[in-house]
Amino acid sequence: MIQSILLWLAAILAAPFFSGLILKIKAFFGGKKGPPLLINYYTLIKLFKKGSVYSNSTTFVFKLGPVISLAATMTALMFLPIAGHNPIFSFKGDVIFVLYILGLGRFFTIAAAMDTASPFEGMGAAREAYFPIICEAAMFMILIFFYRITGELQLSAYFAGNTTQSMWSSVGAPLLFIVLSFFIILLTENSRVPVDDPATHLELTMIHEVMVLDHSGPDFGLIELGSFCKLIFYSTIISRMILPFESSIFGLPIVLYITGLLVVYVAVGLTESVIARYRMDKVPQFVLTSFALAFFATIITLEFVK
Amino acid sequence: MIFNPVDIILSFVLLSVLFSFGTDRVQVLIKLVGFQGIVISIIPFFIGHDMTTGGTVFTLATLLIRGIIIPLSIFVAIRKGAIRRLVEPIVGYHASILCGLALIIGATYISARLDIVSVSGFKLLEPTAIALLVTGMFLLMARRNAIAMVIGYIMMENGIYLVGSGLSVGTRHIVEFGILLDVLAGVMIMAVILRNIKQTFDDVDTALLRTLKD
Amino acid sequence: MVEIVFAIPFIAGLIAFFLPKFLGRSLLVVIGAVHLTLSFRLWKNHPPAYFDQYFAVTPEGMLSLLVISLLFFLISIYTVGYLRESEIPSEGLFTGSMLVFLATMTMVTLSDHIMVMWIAIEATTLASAPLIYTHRSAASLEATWKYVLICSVGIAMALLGSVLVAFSMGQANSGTPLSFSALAGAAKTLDPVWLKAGFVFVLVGYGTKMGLAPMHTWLPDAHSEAPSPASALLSGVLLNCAYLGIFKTNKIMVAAGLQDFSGGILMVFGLLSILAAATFILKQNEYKRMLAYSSIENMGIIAFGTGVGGLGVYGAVICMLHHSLIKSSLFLSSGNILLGYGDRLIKNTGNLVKGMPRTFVAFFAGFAGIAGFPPFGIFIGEFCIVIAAFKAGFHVAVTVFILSLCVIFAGFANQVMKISFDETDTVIKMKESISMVWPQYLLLLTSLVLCFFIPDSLNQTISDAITAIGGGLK
Amino acid sequence: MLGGFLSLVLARQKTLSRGIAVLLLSGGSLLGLIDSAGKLLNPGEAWTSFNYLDLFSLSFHVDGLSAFFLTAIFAVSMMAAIYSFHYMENEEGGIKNGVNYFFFSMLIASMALVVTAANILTFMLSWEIMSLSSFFLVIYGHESSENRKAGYLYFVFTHIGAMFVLGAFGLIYGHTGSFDFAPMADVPEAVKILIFVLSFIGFGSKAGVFPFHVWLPHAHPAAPSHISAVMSGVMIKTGIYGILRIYAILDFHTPIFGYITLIAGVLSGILGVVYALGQHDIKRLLAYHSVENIGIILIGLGMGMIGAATGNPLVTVLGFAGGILHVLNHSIFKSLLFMGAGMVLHQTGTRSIDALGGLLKGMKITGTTFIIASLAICGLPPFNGFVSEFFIYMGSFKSIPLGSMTFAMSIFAIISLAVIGGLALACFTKVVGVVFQGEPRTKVAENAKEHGVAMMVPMGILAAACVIIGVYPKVFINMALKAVQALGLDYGQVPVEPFGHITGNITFAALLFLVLVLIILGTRSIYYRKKTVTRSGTWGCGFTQPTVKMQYTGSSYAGSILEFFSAAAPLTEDHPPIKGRFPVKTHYHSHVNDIAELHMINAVVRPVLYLFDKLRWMQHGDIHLYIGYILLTIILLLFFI
Repeated sequence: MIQSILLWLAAILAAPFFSGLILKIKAFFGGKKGPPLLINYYTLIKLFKKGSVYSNSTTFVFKLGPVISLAATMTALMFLPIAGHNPIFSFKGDVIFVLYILGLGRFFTIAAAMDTASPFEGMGAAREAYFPIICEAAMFMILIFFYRITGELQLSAYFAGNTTQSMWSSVGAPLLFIVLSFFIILLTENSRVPVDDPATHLELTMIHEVMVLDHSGPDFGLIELGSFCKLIFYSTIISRMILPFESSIFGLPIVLYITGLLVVYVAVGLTESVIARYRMDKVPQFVLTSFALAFFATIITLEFVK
Repeated sequence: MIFNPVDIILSFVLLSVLFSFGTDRVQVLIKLVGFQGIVISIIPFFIGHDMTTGGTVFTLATLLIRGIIIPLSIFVAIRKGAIRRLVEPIVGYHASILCGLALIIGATYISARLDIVSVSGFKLLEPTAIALLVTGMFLLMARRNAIAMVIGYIMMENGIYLVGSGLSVGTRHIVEFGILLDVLAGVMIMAVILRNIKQTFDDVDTALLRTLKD
Repeated sequence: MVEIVFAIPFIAGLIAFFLPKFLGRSLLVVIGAVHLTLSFRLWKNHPPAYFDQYFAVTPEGMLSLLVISLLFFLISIYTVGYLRESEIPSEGLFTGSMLVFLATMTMVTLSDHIMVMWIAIEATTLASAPLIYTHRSAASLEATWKYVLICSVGIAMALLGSVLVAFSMGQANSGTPLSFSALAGAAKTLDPVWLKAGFVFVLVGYGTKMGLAPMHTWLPDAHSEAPSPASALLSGVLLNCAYLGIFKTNKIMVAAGLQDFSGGILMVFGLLSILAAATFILKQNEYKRMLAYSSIENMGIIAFGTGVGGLGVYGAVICMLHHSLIKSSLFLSSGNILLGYGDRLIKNTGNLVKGMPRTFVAFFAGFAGIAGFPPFGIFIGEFCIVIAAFKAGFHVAVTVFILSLCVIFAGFANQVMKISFDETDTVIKMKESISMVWPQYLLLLTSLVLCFFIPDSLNQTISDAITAIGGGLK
Repeated sequence: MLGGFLSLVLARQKTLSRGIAVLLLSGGSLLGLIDSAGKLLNPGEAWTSFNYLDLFSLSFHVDGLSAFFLTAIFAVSMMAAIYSFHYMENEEGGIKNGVNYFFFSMLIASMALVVTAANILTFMLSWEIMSLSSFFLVIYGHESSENRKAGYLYFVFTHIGAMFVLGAFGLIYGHTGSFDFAPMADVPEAVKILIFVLSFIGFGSKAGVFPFHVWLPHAHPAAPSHISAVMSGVMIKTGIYGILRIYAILDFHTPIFGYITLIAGVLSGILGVVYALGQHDIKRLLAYHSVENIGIILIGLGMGMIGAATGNPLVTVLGFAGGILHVLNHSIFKSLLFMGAGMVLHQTGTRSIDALGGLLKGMKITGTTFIIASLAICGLPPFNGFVSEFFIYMGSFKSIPLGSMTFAMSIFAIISLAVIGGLALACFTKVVGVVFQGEPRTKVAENAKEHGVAMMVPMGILAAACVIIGVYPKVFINMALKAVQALGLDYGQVPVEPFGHITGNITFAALLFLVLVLIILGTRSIYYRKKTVTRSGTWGCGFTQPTVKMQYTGSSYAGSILEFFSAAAPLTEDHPPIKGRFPVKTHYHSHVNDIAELHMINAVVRPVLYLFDKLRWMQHGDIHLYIGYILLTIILLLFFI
């Protein structure tokens, strides 16, 4: 239990670092030196030092947005087994709860964006509302897949202990699809290239970044933190899926876990540096592929599980 | 028996039916109806029932009304409004005559099928009745002249009267009485309406009476 | 001494021809009241008839008689107001023939003898002809002409039918009088072929009068051209009288064990009528014609129910009662609308709810009732009929029944909504006096009350009536 | 319950004085509420029966199911009654209000009668009265032509639906020979299926199941808001009740029922929310969301039926309980939403979303409660919508291993639930964002204030209810379980234990989340105490003079999503292209067509009209042929002798 809590905190604290890693990689491929690895910590601290500017057209929802989205992601992390350890909390069906709590976070991010009456933020909000619909479908497809195998409805049943390992042994091939489709979901949900380009300079083409334009100071810090946590939430799952090995040697799981995370972030960085952002109307197809993959995988498993 | 007054009379009636198909004059029609009226109202004398005095009086009254009053009333209606004397057929005269023949044959056939003879002993009674009925119907459907239609109605009634006259005594009088009353009142009302029609449209061509429709 | 019930209005009617306006009107109401009381007394203590082989007090007759006198009383009250609002030529003739009409209809309900019944029904035709011609317009003349001619032809058919029924007695029981009760008694000995033939003719004949498709053709014209009180009488009670003839004949059929034959034919006619009504209600542009077609529909329903048998007959009788009440109220309201807007076309009316709120209430409530919504009784009737039809297993028939009811409702509702709510710039030409609204309210109220509570005595009468033709509750 | 009726009857007389009416209505509903809730908490069955016309009997029977629906009905109607007090105040014409209240009370009474009716006749009677009274409430504003159209549509649909129900009942009576709602023993299965289909169509047309929902988006905006709240909140649920009741009567567990219900549910769910996205009229939008939620309920019920068919108690109870609980939840948050919309309408006078904006500043309570309700309707924790959806999810997952067909079905259900959730979220972010946030787009929206205590109190209460059920659903789940028991699924006493666990978990998680939020909020506020907070205009991304017109409107917000569903929701746009270098004036108008409506017109109405037009020549006015008819009839008939 204590261990789990520690891990939870660790994950939250480590989140910015890994996000920084991505920037580093992109810079590397761009042939630049790039920002320091701890860049995100600096930004956070700077932000928290600052004061805030609020638009006249905003209401309390605007202030509530960051808080709730952060809280949502943190709650989600609580249910996630990190490095194969049992999560802090877990109950039958917590997956659904987690997914919906993330949805709650999204609701408030969007609401906060709409609060500013800025056309660009509205645009971003519209996209933020649109793409995740397909993502959720894909997520639930994956969920069905897992349920099909484990017959359970909680994250701990998928990623804690040696369950993941046994999954590989039983239905290896489909799981590959799942990993892939989950990676796509990760890209979409965390608004990375090719779905969204956080680094672009043109607000018209952004999704997430444009929505938080008006947030400033600590609020913006909270939002940033929240997005880091969200990213690490997804990548934790993937890392567990690609390195599911269980061992009694102390610390080895952690190491494996971290390596997994590294792999994921590097992969993200790679995609960001090699692929350009899709046109907005292409994005749905891209996301749908993830759904298709998951669906395919599930259908295949019908054969395996029989 | 070979010689049978009733059948002879009835054959006259059938003849009149044919005429009524062929004619194009209203007066002729009216005369025919009057003739039929007289003829069929004397039939009860010849049908084998024993005639009570009351019955006799009643039959005479029938004769009076059918044979004289009704035709006269229509004549009156005509003279009142100097109605055009043509019946304006929808079905042409020759076709009508053919129809008439067909009707009579059909009538005989039908009456042969339903053995009414068992009820009344005369061969021609039922065919004539049916023929009259259908003729009346035919006139009602095939003549645009309102008077011709009224006459058709009367013919129908005559037919029914004939059918009724086949009934046994006990129930006959009330039937005849009813029919008589009905024809009388009905024709009176119709005559009134005729006159009104004449006044309103100064014509009795029912083609004018087609405004009410959906 | 039963005959007095129709003797009084007859004589009064003859008198009324020559009375001045005011006296005539008051006479109308007075006779209505007298008639009402008389028929109630008749109902309470069945006195023997003087000509007992021609007249008798039968439960089904009593039902119609009660409806008739109640309706006539209320309608006569309305008529007084109506005559005040509208000017019609030769009012004496109008009131007189109203009364004679009443007399003849009463005679129908009381007659037990086939021929007398027939004479009475024909008499109703003749007595009501002047009513239709009241307005002296070309259209009304045409309507009258068609009414008289078609009905007379039909009735002639009925006469033939009666004669054939008489034939069916054959030589065997030539002694028995031609009264329905006697025939029903001796039904088993009757010759089925003649009986069937007779029934067919009677059905077609009285069906013409009752407004069953395809013999209904005179009905919309007559109802739309007649002044509203007359239309109310026509559709409220005249149709019932014709139905009575069929009902009584059907009684013989049932007694003779031919109910399948008669029932089948009745159901077919019922469905035909409902379909015909649906056809013409859907795109109707005159409200009085619409109401007339709705009468056809209801007659169809009644015939259908009678044909179904069992609980259906009960439903049919209930439908008959409530249809009389509601439909007559509707016609009276339509009379108000006609006076108010001075136009028969639906498109020239509108926004009744603002223009004539009182009439609107009566009209819309009546519509709801006719459409089979509780708390009005037709709901119960239709319910019973449908249920019974399913019970008897006429699935196809009842499907057609239900679907066409839906169509009719759609059309009817559409028109009524137009009348009630559409914008219009017509100025209302009449003010709603008490005497021209309360009769409708009372009629509807009666229907409403009868929907929830039927006094036992009445209930007894109903069940007597229907058990005779195999109408059972279970 | 009888007490409730008594005061309703009283209310009928005194309807002219608004206050008394409201008092009596709410009081009566309160009594009824207490009574039914009591019935629900300590299970007891109540019978009452009156002799009717000497041959039928009007009998009423309250079991778990009825009691559950009664609770919802009375709760919502009480709130609506209170709400109406201020809502109706500036309506002209006392008599009109009186009539309105008269039918309002009649509606409540008849709804209560419907869910307690214990035999066919009673049910039909109350059902029709319900339809009639609600129709009058719909055409309350009969001055405008679209309201009339709405009323007409509703009238026709409800009547045809009733006819279908009547047909189903007729079949039941025909085979059992009794009026009572008793489980049918020996009836051929084909007949049972037919009965189910008929009644499903009939009740579906009341409940607003796709494609019989056509009337719904017309009728609900037409009615006054508290009426829409009642209609959308509980009246359409009587349809659900009917389906459940019939299912219980049929006592025949075939998966077919489950499939029918589930597919209908999925269709209504997805299409409902898609159409909702396309709406500009806030009340129409809410109406379409009713369609969506009916869909969700049906998915739950369908799952339950499948479970029952495959003999899996857990799935069964999860499905049914989820569906039934969602009935209550939906009635709560939907009525709350309609009240909010009513407040907006009442204060700004417009229902068009794109004409509003920034209302949250003027209308704190309305805005907050509306947001809470939106969260609830999106099924987000920790609000009540989530609980029922959670149950349905559980049920669907549980039914995955039950065989291939069920597997397909449950995948279908789960995915569509997910999509529905996402779409609903999009839709309500749109509503909240465009109506309550941002800058006001019109003058009325700019200075819109709140008004009327009687309007705000119910909204507050309902919002509280949303949160309470969301955080502590145990009691309500038990209610739902009682209702499920009443279905007579031969499981006897439904075990409360496992579901107790589930609810416990939900409570726990919700609390956890709330605590977290509070912590962060607390730290944040403490942190901000010594911060400089300045206010300025929104960062216009380089635009120097941002105008309110530049805001993202609802249409543009939903545009891209609608494109995705354009197959099911064809979008007709009217947008003349901009001409010239200095474009003068242009306008944009879009409208989402309801395919159900289109096809209903093309496939049903037109043919019928055509057919009957062709028949009209019969009455052509020529007397000769009229007489011909008579002759023809006789000749034809003579053949049958």
